[in-house]
Amino acid sequence: MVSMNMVQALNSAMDVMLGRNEDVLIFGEDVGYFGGVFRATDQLQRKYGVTRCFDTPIGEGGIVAVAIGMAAYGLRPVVEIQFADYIYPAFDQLVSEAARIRYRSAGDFTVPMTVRTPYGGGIFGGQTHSQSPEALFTHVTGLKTVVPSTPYDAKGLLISAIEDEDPVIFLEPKRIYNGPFDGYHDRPVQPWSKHPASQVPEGYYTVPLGKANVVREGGDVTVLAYGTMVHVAQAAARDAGIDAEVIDLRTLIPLDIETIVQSVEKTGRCVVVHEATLTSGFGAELTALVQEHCFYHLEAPVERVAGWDTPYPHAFEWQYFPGPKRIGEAMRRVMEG
Amino acid sequence: MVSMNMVQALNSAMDVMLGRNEDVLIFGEDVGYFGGVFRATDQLQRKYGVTRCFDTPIGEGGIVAVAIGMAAYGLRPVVEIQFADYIYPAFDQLVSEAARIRYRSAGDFTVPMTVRTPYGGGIFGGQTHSQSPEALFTHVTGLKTVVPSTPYDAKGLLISAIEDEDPVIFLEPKRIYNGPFDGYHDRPVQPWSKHPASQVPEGYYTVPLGKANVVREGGDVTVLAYGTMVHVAQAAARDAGIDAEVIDLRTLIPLDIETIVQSVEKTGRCVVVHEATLTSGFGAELTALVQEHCFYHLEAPVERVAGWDTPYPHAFEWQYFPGPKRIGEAMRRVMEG
Amino acid sequence: MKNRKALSLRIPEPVSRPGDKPDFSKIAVPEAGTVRKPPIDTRANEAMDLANGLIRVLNRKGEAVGAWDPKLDPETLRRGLKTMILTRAYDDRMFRAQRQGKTSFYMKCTGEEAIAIAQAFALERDDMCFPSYRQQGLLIARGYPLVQMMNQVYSNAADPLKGRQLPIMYSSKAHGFFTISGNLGTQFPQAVGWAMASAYKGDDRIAATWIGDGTTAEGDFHQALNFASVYRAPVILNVVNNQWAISSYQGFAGGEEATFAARGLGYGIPGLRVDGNDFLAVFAVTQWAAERARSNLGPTLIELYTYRVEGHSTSDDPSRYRPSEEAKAWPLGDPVIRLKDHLIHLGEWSEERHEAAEKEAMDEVRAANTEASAIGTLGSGKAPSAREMFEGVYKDMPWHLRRQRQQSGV
Amino acid sequence: MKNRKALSLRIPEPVSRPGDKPDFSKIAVPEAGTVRKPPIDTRANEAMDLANGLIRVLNRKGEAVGAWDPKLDPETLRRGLKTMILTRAYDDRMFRAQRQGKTSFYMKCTGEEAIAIAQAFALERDDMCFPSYRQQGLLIARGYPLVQMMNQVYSNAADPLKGRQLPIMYSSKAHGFFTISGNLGTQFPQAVGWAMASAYKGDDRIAATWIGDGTTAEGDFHQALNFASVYRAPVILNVVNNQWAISSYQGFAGGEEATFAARGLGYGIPGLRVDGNDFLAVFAVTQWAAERARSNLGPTLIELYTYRVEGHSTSDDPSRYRPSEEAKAWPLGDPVIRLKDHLIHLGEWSEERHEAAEKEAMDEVRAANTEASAIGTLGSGKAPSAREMFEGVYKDMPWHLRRQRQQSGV
Ligand SMILES: Cc1ncc(C[n+]2csc(CCOP(=O)(O)OP(=O)(O)O)c2C)c(N)n1
Ligand SMILES: Cc1ncc(C[n+]2csc(CCOP(=O)(O)OP(=O)(O)O)c2C)c(N)n1
Ligand SMILES: [Mg+2]
Ligand SMILES: [Mg+2]
Repeated sequence: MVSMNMVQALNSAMDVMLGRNEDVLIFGEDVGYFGGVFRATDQLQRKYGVTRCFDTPIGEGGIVAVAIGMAAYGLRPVVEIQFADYIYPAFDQLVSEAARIRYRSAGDFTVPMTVRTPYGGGIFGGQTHSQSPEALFTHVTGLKTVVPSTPYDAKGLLISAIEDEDPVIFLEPKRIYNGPFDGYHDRPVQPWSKHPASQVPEGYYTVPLGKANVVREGGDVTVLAYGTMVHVAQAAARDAGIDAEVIDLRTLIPLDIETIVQSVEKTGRCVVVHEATLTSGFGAELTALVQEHCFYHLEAPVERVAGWDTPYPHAFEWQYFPGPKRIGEAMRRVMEG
Repeated sequence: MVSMNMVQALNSAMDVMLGRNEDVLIFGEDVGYFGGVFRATDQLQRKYGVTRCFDTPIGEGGIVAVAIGMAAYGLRPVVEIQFADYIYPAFDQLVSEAARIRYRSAGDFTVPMTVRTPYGGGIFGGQTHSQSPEALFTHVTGLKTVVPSTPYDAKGLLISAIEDEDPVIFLEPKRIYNGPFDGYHDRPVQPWSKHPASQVPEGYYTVPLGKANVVREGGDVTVLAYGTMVHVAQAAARDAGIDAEVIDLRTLIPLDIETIVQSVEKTGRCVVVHEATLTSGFGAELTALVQEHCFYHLEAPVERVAGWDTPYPHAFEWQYFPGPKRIGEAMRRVMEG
Repeated sequence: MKNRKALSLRIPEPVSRPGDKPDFSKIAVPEAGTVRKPPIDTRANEAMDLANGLIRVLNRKGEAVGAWDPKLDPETLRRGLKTMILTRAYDDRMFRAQRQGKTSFYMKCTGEEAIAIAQAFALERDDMCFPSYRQQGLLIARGYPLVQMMNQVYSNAADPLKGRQLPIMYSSKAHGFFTISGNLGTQFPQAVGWAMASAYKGDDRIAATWIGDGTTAEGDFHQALNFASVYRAPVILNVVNNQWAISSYQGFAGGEEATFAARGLGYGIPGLRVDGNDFLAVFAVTQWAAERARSNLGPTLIELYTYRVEGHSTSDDPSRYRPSEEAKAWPLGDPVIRLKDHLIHLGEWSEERHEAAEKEAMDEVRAANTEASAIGTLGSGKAPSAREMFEGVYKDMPWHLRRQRQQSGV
Repeated sequence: MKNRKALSLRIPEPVSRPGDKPDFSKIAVPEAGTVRKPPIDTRANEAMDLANGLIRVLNRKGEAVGAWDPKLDPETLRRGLKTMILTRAYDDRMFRAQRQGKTSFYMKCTGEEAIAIAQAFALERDDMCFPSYRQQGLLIARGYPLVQMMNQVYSNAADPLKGRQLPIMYSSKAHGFFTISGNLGTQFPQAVGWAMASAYKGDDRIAATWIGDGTTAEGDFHQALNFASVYRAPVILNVVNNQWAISSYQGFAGGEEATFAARGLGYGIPGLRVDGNDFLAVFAVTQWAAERARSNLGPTLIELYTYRVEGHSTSDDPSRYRPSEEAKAWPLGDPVIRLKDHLIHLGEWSEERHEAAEKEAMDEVRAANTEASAIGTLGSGKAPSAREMFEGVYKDMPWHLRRQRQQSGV
């Protein structure tokens, strides 16, 4: 075990997989010589050569299409989209192609491809470096959607994604690349090294897709979160002094419904948190599922705490961000409900 | 008033607007000389000339981008995407541009553009001529999303959309272009002429965006639907002999929450219906909203009846389609709940 | 710059519309054998003449002339001809099947048979094809059973795609035929990725892909050319210019401003423009491009100049937007007749043998159709199990799909 | 075809990397004045030499030579020079402001000033610009107040974009400057749409748009060229080839396989390749393209050949991926110095006047900065009201945003 931040853990996952399987290729904008604008592919080109890890033209649609073709050949491409905000030019290839090729060809062709992309706000990136588009992918059957919240999970989940036989959208919460940001933007951020989940094995291991993680046990209210919000939710519970059970979903599709239902049946109350805009966000699906599965256990309506339905506004980052205060208030409302 | 089917009503809306406002232009693949693969723009080029209604290259991204540029100039472009399944190449221009230009330029530039596109299944079109992608657009703030269910509404809503100062995604349920299909695929379809809402004024009128329509009053259960499903839901209620209140949403964003809440507070039960795949469909948002607003009135969990989470399968059209039987069963379950 | 002139918007319009006499006078048809054949390592900007000209081998007398004559033996030519005849017979039968209500949809390749078939002949059997929907000839040339194609078109119990796909959207990895997409153009850059993978692995198989004139307007076309150029992918990029995209003539794809072959030049990709109704010319340019790819010299763009003789699909009625006599006026003729004439000219074929071949093809199609129809057609006979609807979305079915399958009662 | 050779994958690599000596020996720099100037109705395939050559006016001695010399009067040249100096001073100040924590982000255009500014001079004041993020020179040339630009960069209470946009993503309709997008390339086809609208209305204004070498790889680039070609839109399509896209050299955009100007040829759009550091040459080609557009002859593609002297943005450190001395080795020099030398050569300028102009620019920038900073900078001083976060998503605020605003307590 060594201490890693999330970028190092992701780098280590790719390093391990490049070493184990020569069918793994890494490419994307600035990922080759430079090692990626967030350094996630640092040193990989030097270590494995230019044909294993390389730069691409700035054409996200082309990047994903080429990866699909490679996957159809039998490789396991891992591509980076520099910011999730720039994934839309590849949307057709993801939705109409990657997600459907297994189905429409009756298994004749498959797309074991991983699309890594940093997402989320909190870095003053303005509306085009801050988006959280996960809900869109969860509506597209045939794709899996994964969001890690710690270095340990990031590495283990990324290896699982690379080994998965289906296309995986791997969303990396960039706000916590360097430390488990808890939503208090005016306090110094702890580095990952102080967090137990920064202890990461150097070699191969996996964290399975489709399994949530109860990161804080509690009896009064269930909080469903993923990515950066896992840490914010924990801070909120701590500071509100509420006996909240915080569940880190880790994989949105396929979802670990069992862990969710178990918890909500116990607590009878539920708050759903995400940074993406509220309307038709993944919180809507979670809310719908919770009320479908646990209706007769619910003592109050499920509350959603989410980004407002506006583009991510540069100067109003912290009024926009669903921080511990808003989450704490929601927990309290749900407890009173 | 004359009797029109939905295609004729849409054609009439464009005819009226081309006549009233020379800033209105119509373009898209095959919409010019030919009049559109569904004939929605039939005769418009002949009547208004090739610069008012014309064909385009097969580049949906280009079509929408060019429309945005025209709208920024001051025109009111109305573009057709031949099938909603083919809107994804334009996704970036819709999501990153059309939806955000007013906001990011602080009103300096705006995009009064309408994107018409036939959507939905029931025509044996297989997975690439049957999709219902509305949920994706409802997650994108800055866009409005409209779905008519009758000729009268289609014309009035389309005129409102063209006159709206913001970009509107106008989804046309192609299964009911020619008649109010009620989900019984093995029975002959009634033509629109037998339906009262086929009586359409020849000239200008509007149906406002953001207003739902209670198409069937009832006291026992509220059914939320739009497009084709409005007719299927009515048939289901009739045949299940349930005193259901069926609400035709007509506009998904902005949603008429008042009409919904009023009804659910009265009935205490709610079924949400759409043809799109279930997970993260717009039904999730509706369910979340209903339980948020009406939790203490609800006597049973809100049920969603939707397309299965698979691509639209050619041979299993009617096993896939959420027909009157499935809706009826859901209503009954909700009544018992 | 005061008193500037008013601008005006130009909308392209075709030469003739229904009611007009078909007019192809604007189309230059150079003599066969006049275009030079450069070495395969020619650079794009040294090959402008090939992108703007028209490579033709078969002349009006049915002779094969010029540097591009691939000098195929008569046996190969006869196989080519028979495969074209079979493809046309298959198309006719399936079109009728749709009209009879046996399926929902069909698309013919009438007039374009030489393209897929000569190209299949010029490629190696294990080269990988990423076709659009009008290259059924590839499958037939590679020996994919007709009855399997029909099972797919009928979505019956033996449909290899299990009822999931629209008719004609075939897939057969075993025949090097990538699953066809309903979304135009997506296969073009995918083929580049496949070719890059083959190059990465030190494999010796190349990729080929096809796109329509209309579809060159999609962003995917640009992605394909750009990635292929940057990584010198061993891929053949084919544009089938059949003059029409549903009702839109190729002027709406920019075909009047430059040839489609010329699109390659800006990416440093040589473009070859070829008479798509000339079996020998199509074979020869494909062979040239394949040799180039196999020699690590990178991609070639081929424009196959042809004409869509029939409607776009069974849903289309072309008489609404073009003169109905246009197909007959098409100056490059019929690929079947042109190869037939050539073989007769060589003394290797006759009207009688041709008629016999047509009958044989019809019999083969009829037999296959009897077999497929006996299994089932759309909505009657044996259909795939509706459980197939839920299978194969993912490798392993997740809980939510299992739950939905239960709810569906299938 | 048995015993076929193994393929191999080619990945482009630049000539030099950190630690290497900068090497521009592969870059051909033709003498100024050697490229011909054809009439504006020249067709794309008659203008290949212009797409592959390099149009230059200023020679090494500071003389203006050849057919492309726009023969600008000294007063205009001085205004051009001063605008470049002001732009550079502005960039330097704002870069420092970011380092001082006064804002989150900044992007310079150092070394590329001639492009936006000469082009603004060649266009009419009411022609519409769809820029990328490196054409701040357009705004400055058109007299947009520096203090307004700074207010935007600082997201302060006077920010015309109300704190909603990332710094440098300016918008000013009044100055014919379209709202900059963070998503690369989207503006390119939008400009074509604007130009089509202008043509449709019989207006006399044309559009111009800018894109980076790296961004030509986006599908939007293809959409723009294709639509512009088909409808002969009155638009100038500019590719700013500054050799780099963040850390990726232009070989990853296909720049080694063909020039970016050559991309136009396949669409029938004439391409002009111009020395982007030569104020006069940039002015002249822009004027040529504008005249073409105004005469309903359609689009022109211009490749502006230049070098990104500084890092990509304040978030970038170029010494990690290119030799740090590369900028100094750039063979086309510095646009400011080249125009300065020309004016001195003409006897219309001097070292003293230049120094004074620099000081004047610095003073102007300083004054504006004092004014803007007094209002506020990111996170300190007066900020826009947080209510602005909810305004302007739609023309009229829908209920759900009103409700959210209430919940937010702003
Ligand atoms: C992305 C997308 N846009 C539109 C369509 C609808 N469509 C199907 S075929 C076609 C015409 C294609 O023409 P072309 O590329 O010339 O091919 P051809 O049919 O002539 O072989 C159109 C517009 C589609 N299938 N996919
Ligand atoms: C669609 C999209 N993809 C990626 C990015 C990230 N990005 C911002 S600038 C840039 C490089 C652009 O290079 P170039 O087009 O050459 O312009 P330059 O910066 O050199 O002016 C990249 C990759 C983006 N903003 N948008
Ligand atoms: Mg075609
Ligand atoms: Mg650049």
